[in-house]
Amino acid sequence: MASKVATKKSRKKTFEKSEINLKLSKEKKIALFKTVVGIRRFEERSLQAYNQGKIGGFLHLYIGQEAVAAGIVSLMEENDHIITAYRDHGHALAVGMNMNECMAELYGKYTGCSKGKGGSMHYFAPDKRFWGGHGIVAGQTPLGAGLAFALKYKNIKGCAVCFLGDGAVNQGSFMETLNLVSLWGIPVVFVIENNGYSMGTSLKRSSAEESLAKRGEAFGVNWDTCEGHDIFEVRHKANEAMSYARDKVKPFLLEIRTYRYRGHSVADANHEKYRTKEEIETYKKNKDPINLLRKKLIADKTLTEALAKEIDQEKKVEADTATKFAEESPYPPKTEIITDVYWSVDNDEKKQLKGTYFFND
Amino acid sequence: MASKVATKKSRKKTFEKSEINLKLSKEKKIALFKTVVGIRRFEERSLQAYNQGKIGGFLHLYIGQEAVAAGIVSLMEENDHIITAYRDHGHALAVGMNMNECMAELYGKYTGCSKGKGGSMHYFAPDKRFWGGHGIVAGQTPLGAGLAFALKYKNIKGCAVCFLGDGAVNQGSFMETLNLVSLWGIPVVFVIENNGYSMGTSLKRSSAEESLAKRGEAFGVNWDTCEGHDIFEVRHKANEAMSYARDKVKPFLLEIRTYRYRGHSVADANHEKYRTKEEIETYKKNKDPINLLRKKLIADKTLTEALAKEIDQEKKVEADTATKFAEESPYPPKTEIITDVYWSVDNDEKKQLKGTYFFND
Amino acid sequence: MPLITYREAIKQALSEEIDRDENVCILGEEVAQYNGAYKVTEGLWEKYGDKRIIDTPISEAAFSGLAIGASMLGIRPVIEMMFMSFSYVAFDQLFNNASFCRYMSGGLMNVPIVVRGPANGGTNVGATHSHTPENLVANHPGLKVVCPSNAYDAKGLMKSAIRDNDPVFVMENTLLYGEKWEVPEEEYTIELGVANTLKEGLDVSIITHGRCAMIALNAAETLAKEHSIDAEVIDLRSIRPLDEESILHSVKKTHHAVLVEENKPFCGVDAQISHLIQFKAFDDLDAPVHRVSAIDAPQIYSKPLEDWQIPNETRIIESVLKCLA
Amino acid sequence: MPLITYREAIKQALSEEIDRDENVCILGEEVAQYNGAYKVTEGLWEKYGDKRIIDTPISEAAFSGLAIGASMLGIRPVIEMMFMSFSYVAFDQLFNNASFCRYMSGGLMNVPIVVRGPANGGTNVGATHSHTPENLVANHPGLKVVCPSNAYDAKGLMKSAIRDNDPVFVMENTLLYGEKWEVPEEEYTIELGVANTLKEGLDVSIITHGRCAMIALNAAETLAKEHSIDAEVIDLRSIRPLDEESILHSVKKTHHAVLVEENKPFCGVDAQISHLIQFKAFDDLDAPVHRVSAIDAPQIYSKPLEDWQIPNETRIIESVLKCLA
Ligand SMILES: Cc1ncc(C[n+]2csc(CCOP(=O)(O)OP(=O)(O)O)c2C)c(N)n1
Ligand SMILES: Cc1ncc(C[n+]2csc(CCOP(=O)(O)OP(=O)(O)O)c2C)c(N)n1
Ligand SMILES: [Mg+2]
Ligand SMILES: [Mg+2]
Repeated sequence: MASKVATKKSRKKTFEKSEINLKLSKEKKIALFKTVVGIRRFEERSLQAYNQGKIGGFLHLYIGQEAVAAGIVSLMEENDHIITAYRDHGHALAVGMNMNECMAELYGKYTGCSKGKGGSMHYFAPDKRFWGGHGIVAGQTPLGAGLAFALKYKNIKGCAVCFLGDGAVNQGSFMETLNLVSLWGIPVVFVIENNGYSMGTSLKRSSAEESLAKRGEAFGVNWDTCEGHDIFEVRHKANEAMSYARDKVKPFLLEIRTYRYRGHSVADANHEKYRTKEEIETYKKNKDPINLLRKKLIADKTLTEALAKEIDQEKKVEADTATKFAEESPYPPKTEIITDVYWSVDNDEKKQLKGTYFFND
Repeated sequence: MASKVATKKSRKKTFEKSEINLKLSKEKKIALFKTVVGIRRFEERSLQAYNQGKIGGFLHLYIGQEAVAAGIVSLMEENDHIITAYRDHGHALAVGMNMNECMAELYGKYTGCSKGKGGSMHYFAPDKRFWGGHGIVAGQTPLGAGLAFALKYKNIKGCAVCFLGDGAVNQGSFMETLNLVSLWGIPVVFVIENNGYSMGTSLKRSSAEESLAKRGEAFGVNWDTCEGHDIFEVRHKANEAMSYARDKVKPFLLEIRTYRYRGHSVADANHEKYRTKEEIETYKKNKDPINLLRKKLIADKTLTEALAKEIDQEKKVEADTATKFAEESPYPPKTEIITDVYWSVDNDEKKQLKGTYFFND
Repeated sequence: MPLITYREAIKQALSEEIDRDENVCILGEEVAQYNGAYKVTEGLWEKYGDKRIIDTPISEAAFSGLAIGASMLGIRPVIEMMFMSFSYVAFDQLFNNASFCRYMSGGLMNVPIVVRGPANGGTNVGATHSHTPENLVANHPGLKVVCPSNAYDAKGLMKSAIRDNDPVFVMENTLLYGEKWEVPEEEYTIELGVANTLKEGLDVSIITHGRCAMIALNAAETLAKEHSIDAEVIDLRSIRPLDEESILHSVKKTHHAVLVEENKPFCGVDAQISHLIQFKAFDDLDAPVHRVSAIDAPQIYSKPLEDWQIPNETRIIESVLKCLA
Repeated sequence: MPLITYREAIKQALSEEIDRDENVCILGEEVAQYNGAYKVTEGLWEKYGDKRIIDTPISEAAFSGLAIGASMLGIRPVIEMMFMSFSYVAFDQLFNNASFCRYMSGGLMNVPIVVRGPANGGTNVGATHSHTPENLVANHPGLKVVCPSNAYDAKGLMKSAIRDNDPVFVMENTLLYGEKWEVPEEEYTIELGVANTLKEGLDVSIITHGRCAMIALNAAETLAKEHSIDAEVIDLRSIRPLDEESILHSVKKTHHAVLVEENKPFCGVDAQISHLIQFKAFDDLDAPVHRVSAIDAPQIYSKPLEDWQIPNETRIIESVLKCLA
């Protein structure tokens, strides 16, 4: 990966020992492990369903990046909110959405988290403070700022974490937003999940300056960089960022270097054309976030090999069960096409609403 | 004005002595003086017409900023192009558009530069390599990049100069464009005419970082700052920028500090509310670009007081004549409403064009 | 009833809603310290301060999206587009995010924002500043749009829009800001989706919205006086939801329809209404539905030509005469 | 004649025009090294290199505007929107600058760009990726738009679009990319503004465009077989300019019109066409103009529901039967 990228010196070398990580109980650590394994197994199972032709549309897999969503979500406090792009399964599962509703959504079933209306790119769980799942590159970034704006407006201490990709930084909406949140002091943390590629375009072919976080300086936004394979580093750096946002009521820009093992989406058959097989294999071998976490948790006696296997098995079963659930669930009835368009129509219990809302012949 | 703004150290103190300015013949210097005076007189005359209710719509006056357009246009070589925003009269006159066509355009007359179709904000003179006059803030910035792209594509040595305001820097289209031109090596010079305000909003209320040119660093774009009241400084700095763009085939970002004496547009009655009368008066007294140039040209014997007065008088007459020309010119006939919409319709001499192009009942 | 301007009526609506609900706030360029480019928000910043009345940089995409995000958490932002034309630089935020988030979440959220600002021609500001995008809004299910033609409606519709739990566009008109109408002092709202019959008539239904409704009303008077034609004038007020009932009821009575709007004709709002009428009142029509729209070209700058380009009394009368011929 | 895919036909058009005119170049996300998200530009970068086939960052506003600026100096850029839905983030550049610069300059310049990419639903990718904005384009005088329904038209229209001196949008369809049609080896172009009668008939005119034309053709066959209804199917091909003559000629023959498109109904293209028909062929109509559009809601993700939401044979047949009832 690129070398001329700006990196801020890290104060800690072993992030397991940083305060935020020392606080982790054994249960919490096991929970983290469960989360990353769960994401991986869910994704693999959904890929299988896609390849069987059971689900269609787009499927952007998060495999390889699990420690980022899991690490950051584990830091969310009661008034924190998150929002992301279309590569959203990891974030969804991390906030606690269950595999059934997520898998059913991929199948376009009525039991899906969005009743089959949003699909893979558009998961939502407002009750878990997860605001999607957004298909237009960087389109979620002003929304993320808006969530944080609402916190500040209501005098609630908290922050919004808004994820975006390394390709998304070149959308105007994001750059406008950086200026706005800095100017107004909005407690949003933008997390650039820099996996090195936007579809088939390597970072250096899309951004003139390869240090993406450093762009923050143009707008007076504080920034940092972070490696994304080590969940303890992610937690350490993100904790600093999120605490800063909450405490100072200011934005923060955190660039996390990570990697996706699969193509941009399942439809991307090219992904060994724009990068080498070795690049992929080397990352997997040296930096797989799940392996790394397992090793560390075994080393510190949180896990045993046996327990790790058991968890893995448990998550596989959970994913299989979800698949079965999705397959057996019904599609939404046709009448559902025109519900959930307008709040006022959906809530027109007394049938007093005036005027025509839909214009089918 | 703001203090925490980044400024690059200037190599020259007296810009009259810099190479590009030493090259100026006496005639050229007089021509520069004529240009700035001409702009001022044209603008004052158009303001009068506006106040008499003879022209309407918007009128964004350039008074105070004359040295910027005049200085930069004087550097244009045969393959250079320029484009700007709605505050475009100065640039138009500087490239050599005549007062008649410009004034007639304000009046919405058929003899106007755009036949009365564009108005104050939308002057064009492609034959003079002037590509408008654009009403949407920053909307011209990707176009400016496109002009330069065309030069590079055609292997023509030259550059495009694209002007924008200090408020325009916060539009996404401009920021996207900065990345693009840097990534591709496009010979465009973006000139931020920083007059301190976007309508009633001071720079520090619109941009989180007050150094606008320094934003270039986020995208690897070379930058500089410049004072805009001294036409010799403008020429010196802009010459460096334009030469850099032409020679290196790369973009450059030049921020020029300037000032507008009038309101944002003539409709802006508030302009002594968001800034003090003293601020305006102090600038006028110490930094008026026309006074300054006159003094310098008298000092170096290019001008005499008498000649300066004569030129001033000449330009007043030219503006009056233009007003008369505009007043006496006809409006376009109603049939003109639907010409100049499609090239293919306008050039359908053989009446062979198929299909309906316009959809009036 | 006091006679107040359209501008004042909108300001009252904003002010009353800010008083009523602490989550209502106003965002836009120059809305606070400058009092608004068209002075609609004059005095509000002084009264309510920085929290409720917020000046933005010229970043329409960012502040529109920010408003949408904030609305998901219960804030009720009213964003001013200095001109509705500028919604083009925020198009994705307004026409994708605001319209579809509710749907894509299966109804788990809603986006209670208001997007307001002038959408009109007639002020010779040229093509880039003269868009009337109510048709574009109405094309996107999930969005609502109203076009008040007078001060009374402007106030009543604005209040409803702010209280509405869906995204609502309020299309104002710079040429109306200074015009006066009677507006009661007591609180009132106007429901979305209810048209207003400005004048009853038997011979032809002139169906219109926005400032065109006022021009149509004048035209109707001239038609009565000079041509003994008794025109009914229906001001739609709300485009989506649409008061189909009033439209159809009128056409079934008069058997003739002339549609008047400032939209450019191809896929203007009135294309839809024309379809609707011929579809649902086919047998009632004695003549084709006629339309008066902006003459189909980018908006011309030249004032007398622009005045001809957008609907005016003459063109409306001509069209009615043709329709009844 | 060789049978080639819609994708291949477009690629041939692009390649032939790149060969013909040194000013033709292609810009877009992933169009070069990746061969295009939908492989339309496969092999072109290898053949023509970096100068002619240009990968862009995800900055649609910037590269669209750049193309417009370059076209003013005689470059003829063909820009790919990976999805036409993404034109929303470049809306101001495409719908203001591309459409109005010529006009505002009083005809001193023109903007010979092509904007191409898929504009369709039916692939369950959800609301944000399923826009069919041909109506939005056609609403803006200064722009042109074509919607090829098959490989032959795709090639012929693309070549005309590239040679055209005005901005032309070419709306493609991901569901058609892999379908094959006969396409001659010899050079040909298809003029803008000329509709194609896919099937002659006497009972009803089905007027349609894009992929819906193919569905309508199937429906017409079923109608013939199962209902003894002889439907004429007119594929508009070009929306602006529009072949009014063919539309009116057909309706005057069949006295019945059913309009089919994927647009959302409110101000869809067919709203305009419905108005046109009732306005210009009022006395020829024996029944109201009927429309089959996408069911009026954001595009649903769930595949079977989306297949119902967009026009399909069943819905077309139902509508024809109703129209003829
Ligand atoms: C405005 C817009 N342009 C293009 C696309 C198509 N697209 C979807 S994802 C993507 C690449 C984004 O890359 P990055 O931001 O690095 O995120 P990653 O996929 O790596 O997570 C592109 C071009 C889109 N969805 N929206
Ligand atoms: C996209 C857009 N938003 C808002 C406006 C309205 N507007 C016109 S000029 C202007 C201020 C621009 O200020 P600046 O860029 O500093 O240029 P200046 O007027 O000082 O020359 C605004 C807000 C516009 N024309 N376009
Ligand atoms: Mg990426
Ligand atoms: Mg300024």
